Amino acid sequence: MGRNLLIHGPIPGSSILSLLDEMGMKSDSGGHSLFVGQVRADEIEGKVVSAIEYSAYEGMVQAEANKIIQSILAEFDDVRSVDFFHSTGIVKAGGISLLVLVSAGHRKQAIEACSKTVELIKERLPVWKKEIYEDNSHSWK
Amino acid sequence: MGRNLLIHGPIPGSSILSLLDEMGMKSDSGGHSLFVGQVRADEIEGKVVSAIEYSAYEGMVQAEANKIIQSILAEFDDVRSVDFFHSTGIVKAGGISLLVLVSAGHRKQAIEACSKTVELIKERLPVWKKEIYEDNSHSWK
Amino acid sequence: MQVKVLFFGVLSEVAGTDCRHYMEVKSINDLKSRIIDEFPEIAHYNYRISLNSEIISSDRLLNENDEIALMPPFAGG
Amino acid sequence: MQVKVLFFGVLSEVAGTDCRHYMEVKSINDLKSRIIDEFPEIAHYNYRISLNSEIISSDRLLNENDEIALMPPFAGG
Repeated sequence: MGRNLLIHGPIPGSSILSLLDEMGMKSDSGGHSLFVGQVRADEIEGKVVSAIEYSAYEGMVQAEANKIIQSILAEFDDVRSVDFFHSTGIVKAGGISLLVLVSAGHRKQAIEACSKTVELIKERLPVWKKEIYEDNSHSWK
Repeated sequence: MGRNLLIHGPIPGSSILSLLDEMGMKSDSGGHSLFVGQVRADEIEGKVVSAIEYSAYEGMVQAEANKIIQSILAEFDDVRSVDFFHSTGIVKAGGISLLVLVSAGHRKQAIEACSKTVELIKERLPVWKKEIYEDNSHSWK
Repeated sequence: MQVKVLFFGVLSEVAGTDCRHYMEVKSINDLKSRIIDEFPEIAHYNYRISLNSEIISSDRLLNENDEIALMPPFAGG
Repeated sequence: MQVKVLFFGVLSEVAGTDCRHYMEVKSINDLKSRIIDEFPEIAHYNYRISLNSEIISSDRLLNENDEIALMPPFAGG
Protein backbone atom coordinates (compact mmCIF):
# COMPACT_ATOMS: atom_id res chain seq x y z
CA MET A 1 0.00 0.00 0.00
CA GLY A 2 1.59 3.21 -1.18
CA ARG A 3 -0.93 5.57 0.46
CA ASN A 4 -1.39 6.39 4.14
CA LEU A 5 -3.86 4.01 5.70
CA LEU A 6 -4.76 6.45 8.50
CA ILE A 7 -7.37 9.05 7.56
CA HIS A 8 -8.13 11.96 9.87
CA GLY A 9 -11.85 11.98 10.65
CA PRO A 10 -14.51 9.91 8.86
CA ILE A 11 -13.53 8.05 5.70
CA PRO A 12 -15.21 9.84 2.77
CA GLY A 13 -17.29 8.02 0.15
CA SER A 14 -14.79 9.30 -2.42
CA SER A 15 -12.10 6.98 -0.97
CA ILE A 16 -14.38 4.07 -1.66
CA LEU A 17 -15.04 5.25 -5.21
CA SER A 18 -11.35 5.73 -5.94
CA LEU A 19 -10.68 2.18 -4.76
CA LEU A 20 -13.50 0.96 -7.00
CA ASP A 21 -12.04 2.86 -9.95
CA GLU A 22 -8.72 1.10 -9.40
CA MET A 23 -10.59 -2.21 -9.46
CA GLY A 24 -11.86 -1.51 -12.96
CA MET A 25 -8.27 -1.61 -14.17
CA LYS A 26 -7.73 -5.10 -12.78
CA SER A 27 -9.82 -7.17 -15.16
CA ASP A 28 -8.22 -10.39 -13.89
CA SER A 29 -10.24 -10.00 -10.66
CA GLY A 30 -13.71 -11.51 -10.56
CA GLY A 31 -14.78 -10.66 -7.04
CA HIS A 32 -14.23 -7.79 -4.65
CA SER A 33 -15.32 -7.98 -1.04
CA LEU A 34 -15.60 -4.75 0.93
CA PHE A 35 -16.19 -4.22 4.60
CA VAL A 36 -17.33 -0.82 5.80
CA GLY A 37 -17.27 -0.18 9.55
CA GLN A 38 -19.50 2.60 10.79
CA VAL A 39 -19.78 4.29 14.18
CA ARG A 40 -23.02 3.11 15.73
CA ALA A 41 -25.21 5.34 17.90
CA ASP A 42 -25.29 2.63 20.58
CA GLU A 43 -27.08 3.14 23.84
CA ILE A 44 -24.87 2.03 26.73
CA GLU A 45 -26.25 2.18 30.25
CA GLY A 46 -28.76 4.83 29.22
CA LYS A 47 -26.22 6.99 27.37
CA VAL A 48 -26.13 7.31 23.58
CA VAL A 49 -22.80 7.27 21.72
CA SER A 50 -22.44 10.49 19.73
CA ALA A 51 -18.91 9.89 18.38
CA ILE A 52 -15.79 7.78 18.73
CA GLU A 53 -12.32 9.30 19.02
CA TYR A 54 -9.70 6.96 17.58
CA SER A 55 -6.00 7.15 18.37
CA ALA A 56 -3.26 5.11 16.73
CA TYR A 57 0.40 4.38 17.35
CA GLU A 58 1.38 5.93 14.06
CA GLY A 59 4.98 4.70 14.19
CA MET A 60 3.81 1.10 14.42
CA VAL A 61 0.61 1.03 12.42
CA GLN A 62 2.06 0.82 8.91
CA ALA A 63 4.41 -2.03 9.80
CA GLU A 64 1.54 -3.99 11.39
CA ALA A 65 -0.67 -3.28 8.38
CA ASN A 66 2.00 -4.66 6.06
CA LYS A 67 2.26 -7.80 8.18
CA ILE A 68 -1.52 -8.26 8.00
CA ILE A 69 -1.52 -7.84 4.22
CA GLN A 70 1.41 -10.24 3.77
CA SER A 71 -0.25 -12.82 5.96
CA ILE A 72 -3.50 -12.63 3.92
CA LEU A 73 -1.64 -12.86 0.60
CA ALA A 74 0.29 -15.88 1.92
CA GLU A 75 -2.87 -17.66 3.11
CA PHE A 76 -5.14 -16.97 0.09
CA ASP A 77 -3.51 -17.78 -3.25
CA ASP A 78 -6.39 -16.38 -5.33
CA VAL A 79 -6.26 -12.94 -3.62
CA ARG A 80 -4.85 -10.21 -5.88
CA SER A 81 -4.89 -7.22 -3.52
CA VAL A 82 -5.71 -6.15 0.03
CA ASP A 83 -6.28 -2.49 0.93
CA PHE A 84 -7.63 -0.81 4.01
CA PHE A 85 -8.13 2.56 5.66
CA HIS A 86 -8.77 3.40 9.32
CA SER A 87 -9.84 6.69 10.85
CA THR A 88 -7.98 8.60 13.53
CA GLY A 89 -9.50 11.44 15.52
CA ILE A 90 -13.21 12.00 15.94
CA VAL A 91 -15.82 10.16 13.85
CA LYS A 92 -19.46 11.01 14.64
CA ALA A 93 -22.17 8.34 14.80
CA GLY A 94 -23.06 7.36 11.25
CA GLY A 95 -19.53 8.10 9.99
CA ILE A 96 -17.29 5.45 8.43
CA SER A 97 -14.17 4.51 10.43
CA LEU A 98 -12.90 1.41 8.63
CA LEU A 99 -12.80 0.41 4.98
CA VAL A 100 -11.37 -2.91 3.82
CA LEU A 101 -11.24 -4.07 0.20
CA VAL A 102 -10.01 -7.45 -0.96
CA SER A 103 -9.93 -8.41 -4.65
CA ALA A 104 -9.57 -11.99 -5.83
CA GLY A 105 -9.98 -14.07 -8.94
CA HIS A 106 -13.14 -15.67 -7.52
CA ARG A 107 -15.71 -14.74 -4.92
CA LYS A 108 -14.96 -17.38 -2.29
CA GLN A 109 -11.47 -16.21 -1.40
CA ALA A 110 -12.41 -12.52 -1.79
CA ILE A 111 -15.10 -12.90 0.88
CA GLU A 112 -13.11 -15.15 3.24
CA ALA A 113 -9.96 -13.04 2.99
CA CYS A 114 -11.89 -9.81 3.62
CA SER A 115 -13.46 -11.30 6.73
CA LYS A 116 -10.05 -12.51 7.95
CA THR A 117 -8.50 -9.09 7.27
CA VAL A 118 -11.15 -7.39 9.43
CA GLU A 119 -10.40 -9.85 12.26
CA LEU A 120 -6.64 -9.23 11.98
CA ILE A 121 -7.15 -5.46 12.00
CA LYS A 122 -9.13 -5.73 15.25
CA GLU A 123 -6.53 -8.07 16.74
CA ARG A 124 -3.26 -6.48 15.63
CA LEU A 125 -3.63 -2.86 14.53
CA PRO A 126 -2.43 -0.52 17.31
CA VAL A 127 -5.59 1.60 17.46
CA TRP A 128 -7.67 2.60 20.49
CA LYS A 129 -11.04 4.18 20.84
CA LYS A 130 -12.80 6.49 23.23
CA GLU A 131 -16.60 6.44 23.10
CA ILE A 132 -18.02 9.92 23.53
CA TYR A 133 -21.63 10.17 24.74
CA GLU A 134 -24.27 12.79 24.10
CA ASP A 135 -23.73 14.21 27.59
CA ASN A 136 -19.99 14.66 26.75
CA SER A 137 -18.88 11.95 29.16
CA HIS A 138 -16.64 9.27 27.69
CA SER A 139 -15.40 5.73 28.10
CA TRP A 140 -12.25 4.00 26.79
CA LYS A 141 -12.75 0.75 24.88
CA MET B 1 -36.39 -3.08 -2.36
CA GLY B 2 -38.29 -0.33 -4.09
CA ARG B 3 -35.92 0.12 -7.02
CA ASN B 4 -35.39 -2.17 -9.99
CA LEU B 5 -32.65 -4.64 -9.23
CA LEU B 6 -31.85 -5.20 -12.91
CA ILE B 7 -29.53 -2.64 -14.47
CA HIS B 8 -28.94 -2.54 -18.20
CA GLY B 9 -25.19 -2.81 -18.88
CA PRO B 10 -22.43 -2.50 -16.27
CA ILE B 11 -23.37 -1.29 -12.78
CA PRO B 12 -22.00 2.26 -12.41
CA GLY B 13 -19.88 3.35 -9.45
CA SER B 14 -22.61 5.91 -8.72
CA SER B 15 -25.00 3.07 -7.70
CA ILE B 16 -22.48 2.03 -5.09
CA LEU B 17 -22.10 5.61 -3.84
CA SER B 18 -25.84 6.10 -3.56
CA LEU B 19 -26.10 2.90 -1.50
CA LEU B 20 -23.28 4.17 0.72
CA ASP B 21 -25.06 7.48 1.15
CA GLU B 22 -28.17 5.65 2.31
CA MET B 23 -26.02 3.79 4.82
CA GLY B 24 -24.96 7.02 6.43
CA MET B 25 -28.56 7.59 7.46
CA LYS B 26 -28.74 4.27 9.30
CA SER B 27 -26.59 5.03 12.31
CA ASP B 28 -27.84 1.91 14.07
CA SER B 29 -25.75 -0.18 11.67
CA GLY B 30 -22.15 -0.92 12.62
CA GLY B 31 -21.00 -3.00 9.70
CA HIS B 32 -21.71 -3.12 6.00
CA SER B 33 -20.47 -5.93 3.83
CA LEU B 34 -20.39 -5.41 0.08
CA PHE B 35 -19.69 -7.87 -2.67
CA VAL B 36 -18.81 -6.57 -6.12
CA GLY B 37 -18.77 -9.08 -8.97
CA GLN B 38 -16.75 -8.12 -12.01
CA VAL B 39 -16.47 -9.67 -15.48
CA ARG B 40 -13.07 -11.33 -15.68
CA ALA B 41 -11.01 -11.44 -18.89
CA ASP B 42 -10.58 -15.20 -18.47
CA GLU B 43 -8.70 -17.25 -21.01
CA ILE B 44 -10.70 -20.37 -21.88
CA GLU B 45 -9.18 -22.91 -24.28
CA GLY B 46 -6.99 -20.24 -25.79
CA LYS B 47 -9.79 -17.67 -26.18
CA VAL B 48 -10.07 -14.53 -24.05
CA VAL B 49 -13.44 -13.40 -22.67
CA SER B 50 -14.16 -9.87 -23.90
CA ALA B 51 -17.68 -9.51 -22.42
CA ILE B 52 -20.59 -11.37 -20.88
CA GLU B 53 -24.15 -10.95 -22.09
CA TYR B 54 -26.63 -11.51 -19.26
CA SER B 55 -30.29 -12.31 -19.75
CA ALA B 56 -32.90 -12.55 -17.00
CA TYR B 57 -36.46 -13.79 -16.65
CA GLU B 58 -37.71 -10.33 -15.77
CA GLY B 59 -41.18 -11.52 -14.74
CA MET B 60 -39.69 -13.85 -12.14
CA VAL B 61 -36.56 -12.06 -10.95
CA GLN B 62 -38.13 -9.61 -8.51
CA ALA B 63 -40.19 -12.29 -6.75
CA GLU B 64 -37.10 -14.51 -6.37
CA ALA B 65 -35.07 -11.53 -5.12
CA ASN B 66 -37.72 -10.83 -2.48
CA LYS B 67 -37.60 -14.47 -1.36
CA ILE B 68 -33.80 -14.29 -1.07
CA ILE B 69 -34.01 -11.10 0.99
CA GLN B 70 -36.72 -12.50 3.27
CA SER B 71 -34.74 -15.70 3.82
CA ILE B 72 -31.62 -13.70 4.82
CA LEU B 73 -33.59 -11.43 7.17
CA ALA B 74 -35.19 -14.51 8.76
CA GLU B 75 -31.84 -16.27 9.25
CA PHE B 76 -29.76 -13.32 10.52
CA ASP B 77 -31.44 -11.37 13.31
CA ASP B 78 -28.79 -8.63 13.42
CA VAL B 79 -29.16 -7.81 9.69
CA ARG B 80 -30.90 -4.47 9.04
CA SER B 81 -31.01 -4.43 5.23
CA VAL B 82 -30.14 -6.44 2.14
CA ASP B 83 -29.84 -4.81 -1.29
CA PHE B 84 -28.52 -6.02 -4.60
CA PHE B 85 -28.28 -5.14 -8.26
CA HIS B 86 -27.57 -7.39 -11.23
CA SER B 87 -26.72 -6.44 -14.80
CA THR B 88 -28.63 -7.50 -17.88
CA GLY B 89 -27.30 -7.15 -21.42
CA ILE B 90 -23.62 -6.78 -22.27
CA VAL B 91 -20.95 -6.10 -19.65
CA LYS B 92 -17.39 -5.88 -20.97
CA ALA B 93 -14.45 -7.43 -19.11
CA GLY B 94 -13.60 -5.19 -16.14
CA GLY B 95 -17.24 -4.07 -15.77
CA ILE B 96 -19.29 -4.70 -12.64
CA SER B 97 -22.22 -7.11 -13.05
CA LEU B 98 -23.29 -7.76 -9.45
CA LEU B 99 -23.46 -5.57 -6.37
CA VAL B 100 -24.63 -6.87 -2.99
CA LEU B 101 -24.82 -4.79 0.19
CA VAL B 102 -25.79 -6.11 3.60
CA SER B 103 -25.95 -3.87 6.68
CA ALA B 104 -26.03 -5.22 10.21
CA GLY B 105 -25.55 -4.08 13.74
CA HIS B 106 -22.23 -5.91 13.96
CA ARG B 107 -19.64 -7.14 11.50
CA LYS B 108 -20.04 -10.90 11.91
CA GLN B 109 -23.59 -11.14 10.59
CA ALA B 110 -22.98 -8.44 7.95
CA ILE B 111 -20.17 -10.52 6.44
CA GLU B 112 -21.87 -13.92 6.78
CA ALA B 113 -25.20 -12.69 5.44
CA CYS B 114 -23.53 -10.97 2.46
CA SER B 115 -21.70 -14.18 1.59
CA LYS B 116 -24.94 -16.17 1.89
CA THR B 117 -26.82 -13.64 -0.26
CA VAL B 118 -24.24 -14.02 -3.04
CA GLU B 119 -24.67 -17.82 -2.90
CA LEU B 120 -28.47 -17.55 -3.04
CA ILE B 121 -28.28 -15.15 -6.00
CA LYS B 122 -26.16 -17.66 -7.92
CA GLU B 123 -28.49 -20.50 -6.94
CA ARG B 124 -31.92 -18.93 -7.31
CA LEU B 125 -31.92 -15.78 -9.46
CA PRO B 126 -33.22 -16.59 -12.96
CA VAL B 127 -30.26 -15.11 -14.85
CA TRP B 128 -28.15 -16.67 -17.62
CA LYS B 129 -24.91 -15.68 -19.21
CA LYS B 130 -23.26 -15.95 -22.57
CA GLU B 131 -19.50 -15.53 -22.63
CA ILE B 132 -18.35 -13.58 -25.66
CA TYR B 133 -14.74 -14.03 -26.76
CA GLU B 134 -12.37 -11.67 -28.52
CA ASP B 135 -12.89 -13.55 -31.82
CA ASN B 136 -16.68 -12.92 -31.46
CA SER B 137 -17.47 -16.60 -30.84
CA HIS B 138 -19.51 -17.32 -27.72
CA SER B 139 -20.43 -19.95 -25.17
CA TRP B 140 -23.46 -20.29 -22.88
CA LYS B 141 -22.74 -20.79 -19.17
CA MET C 1 -56.68 -21.57 -26.15
CA GLN C 2 -53.12 -20.31 -26.31
CA VAL C 3 -50.06 -20.37 -23.99
CA LYS C 4 -46.76 -18.49 -24.16
CA VAL C 5 -43.41 -20.29 -23.89
CA LEU C 6 -40.17 -18.50 -23.01
CA PHE C 7 -36.78 -20.01 -23.90
CA PHE C 8 -33.83 -18.85 -21.77
CA GLY C 9 -30.07 -19.13 -21.99
CA VAL C 10 -28.72 -21.69 -24.43
CA LEU C 11 -32.28 -22.86 -25.17
CA SER C 12 -33.09 -19.54 -26.82
CA GLU C 13 -30.29 -20.30 -29.25
CA VAL C 14 -31.42 -23.90 -29.79
CA ALA C 15 -35.01 -22.77 -30.44
CA GLY C 16 -33.85 -19.79 -32.49
CA THR C 17 -36.19 -17.53 -30.50
CA ASP C 18 -36.82 -16.49 -26.92
CA CYS C 19 -40.62 -16.66 -27.14
CA ARG C 20 -43.24 -18.78 -28.96
CA HIS C 21 -46.97 -19.28 -28.63
CA TYR C 22 -48.59 -22.71 -28.67
CA MET C 23 -52.27 -23.40 -29.32
CA GLU C 24 -54.47 -26.11 -27.87
CA VAL C 25 -52.05 -27.68 -25.38
CA LYS C 26 -53.69 -29.41 -22.44
CA SER C 27 -50.85 -29.92 -20.05
CA ILE C 28 -47.15 -29.36 -19.38
CA ASN C 29 -46.35 -32.87 -20.60
CA ASP C 30 -48.34 -32.27 -23.77
CA LEU C 31 -46.46 -28.99 -24.29
CA LYS C 32 -43.07 -30.64 -23.70
CA SER C 33 -43.82 -33.22 -26.40
CA ARG C 34 -44.79 -30.49 -28.82
CA ILE C 35 -41.62 -28.53 -28.12
CA ILE C 36 -39.36 -31.58 -28.44
CA ASP C 37 -41.07 -32.55 -31.73
CA GLU C 38 -40.31 -29.10 -33.03
CA PHE C 39 -36.79 -28.73 -31.53
CA PRO C 40 -35.50 -32.27 -30.92
CA GLU C 41 -32.12 -30.95 -29.77
CA ILE C 42 -33.71 -29.47 -26.62
CA ALA C 43 -34.04 -33.02 -25.25
CA HIS C 44 -30.25 -33.10 -24.78
CA TYR C 45 -30.25 -30.13 -22.41
CA ASN C 46 -30.79 -29.91 -18.69
CA TYR C 47 -33.54 -27.43 -17.79
CA ARG C 48 -36.34 -26.70 -15.32
CA ILE C 49 -39.83 -25.53 -16.16
CA SER C 50 -41.78 -22.71 -14.58
CA LEU C 51 -45.49 -22.07 -14.89
CA ASN C 52 -46.48 -18.44 -14.35
CA SER C 53 -43.08 -17.75 -12.71
CA GLU C 54 -43.25 -20.68 -10.26
CA ILE C 55 -40.89 -23.59 -10.80
CA ILE C 56 -42.84 -26.85 -11.10
CA SER C 57 -41.58 -30.42 -10.94
CA SER C 58 -44.67 -32.40 -11.99
CA ASP C 59 -47.26 -32.22 -14.75
CA ARG C 60 -49.96 -29.51 -14.65
CA LEU C 61 -53.03 -28.68 -16.68
CA LEU C 62 -52.69 -25.48 -18.68
CA ASN C 63 -55.05 -22.54 -18.98
CA GLU C 64 -55.49 -19.71 -21.46
CA ASN C 65 -52.56 -17.23 -21.36
CA ASP C 66 -50.39 -19.32 -19.08
CA GLU C 67 -46.70 -18.44 -19.29
CA ILE C 68 -44.27 -21.34 -19.31
CA ALA C 69 -40.47 -20.90 -19.21
CA LEU C 70 -37.75 -23.40 -20.10
CA MET C 71 -34.82 -22.54 -17.87
CA PRO C 72 -31.31 -24.03 -18.06
CA PRO C 73 -29.28 -23.88 -14.81
CA PHE C 74 -29.07 -20.31 -13.52
CA ALA C 75 -25.75 -18.51 -14.02
CA GLY C 76 -26.09 -15.14 -12.37
CA GLY C 77 -23.40 -13.24 -10.51
CA MET D 1 20.75 8.64 28.60
CA GLN D 2 17.08 9.22 27.85
CA VAL D 3 14.16 7.13 26.56
CA LYS D 4 10.73 8.15 25.31
CA VAL D 5 7.56 6.55 26.68
CA LEU D 6 4.22 6.67 24.86
CA PHE D 7 0.91 6.14 26.71
CA PHE D 8 -2.02 4.93 24.60
CA GLY D 9 -5.75 4.60 25.10
CA VAL D 10 -6.97 4.80 28.67
CA LEU D 11 -3.36 4.95 29.91
CA SER D 12 -2.91 8.38 28.33
CA GLU D 13 -5.74 9.53 30.56
CA VAL D 14 -4.35 7.81 33.66
CA ALA D 15 -0.90 9.33 33.06
CA GLY D 16 -2.38 12.69 32.07
CA THR D 17 -0.17 12.75 28.97
CA ASP D 18 0.53 10.68 25.90
CA CYS D 19 4.32 11.09 26.02
CA ARG D 20 7.04 11.38 28.70
CA HIS D 21 10.81 11.15 28.73
CA TYR D 22 12.70 9.18 31.37
CA MET D 23 16.40 9.59 32.19
CA GLU D 24 18.86 6.91 33.29
CA VAL D 25 16.71 3.81 33.05
CA LYS D 26 18.63 0.59 32.47
CA SER D 27 15.92 -1.85 31.48
CA ILE D 28 12.24 -2.34 30.75
CA ASN D 29 11.69 -3.65 34.29
CA ASP D 30 13.50 -0.64 35.73
CA LEU D 31 11.31 1.65 33.58
CA LYS D 32 8.10 -0.12 34.60
CA SER D 33 8.95 0.41 38.29
CA ARG D 34 9.58 4.10 37.66
CA ILE D 35 6.27 4.49 35.80
CA ILE D 36 4.28 2.63 38.47
CA ASP D 37 5.91 4.72 41.23
CA GLU D 38 4.80 7.83 39.40
CA PHE D 39 1.33 6.60 38.32
CA PRO D 40 0.36 3.79 40.72
CA GLU D 41 -3.06 3.42 39.10
CA ILE D 42 -1.46 2.06 35.90
CA ALA D 43 -0.76 -1.19 37.78
CA HIS D 44 -4.50 -1.92 37.70
CA TYR D 45 -4.67 -1.92 33.89
CA ASN D 46 -3.98 -4.62 31.37
CA TYR D 47 -1.40 -3.54 28.76
CA ARG D 48 1.40 -4.74 26.53
CA ILE D 49 4.76 -3.06 26.01
CA SER D 50 6.53 -2.37 22.76
CA LEU D 51 10.17 -1.39 22.31
CA ASN D 52 10.85 0.55 19.12
CA SER D 53 7.49 -0.59 17.70
CA GLU D 54 8.01 -4.32 18.40
CA ILE D 55 5.90 -5.92 21.09
CA ILE D 56 8.08 -7.56 23.76
CA SER D 57 7.15 -10.00 26.48
CA SER D 58 10.34 -10.16 28.56
CA ASP D 59 12.78 -7.69 30.06
CA ARG D 60 15.25 -5.84 27.77
CA LEU D 61 18.14 -3.49 28.30
CA LEU D 62 17.46 0.04 27.09
CA ASN D 63 19.54 2.32 24.90
CA GLU D 64 19.64 6.05 24.25
CA ASN D 65 16.51 7.28 22.37
CA ASP D 66 14.62 4.00 22.64
CA GLU D 67 10.85 4.40 22.23
CA ILE D 68 8.67 2.40 24.58
CA ALA D 69 4.88 2.25 24.33
CA LEU D 70 2.33 1.15 26.94
CA MET D 71 -0.54 -0.30 24.97
CA PRO D 72 -3.94 -1.39 26.36
CA PRO D 73 -5.81 -3.99 24.29
CA PHE D 74 -6.27 -2.80 20.70
CA ALA D 75 -9.73 -1.56 19.77
CA GLY D 76 -9.60 -0.70 16.07
CA GLY D 77 -12.36 -1.21 13.55
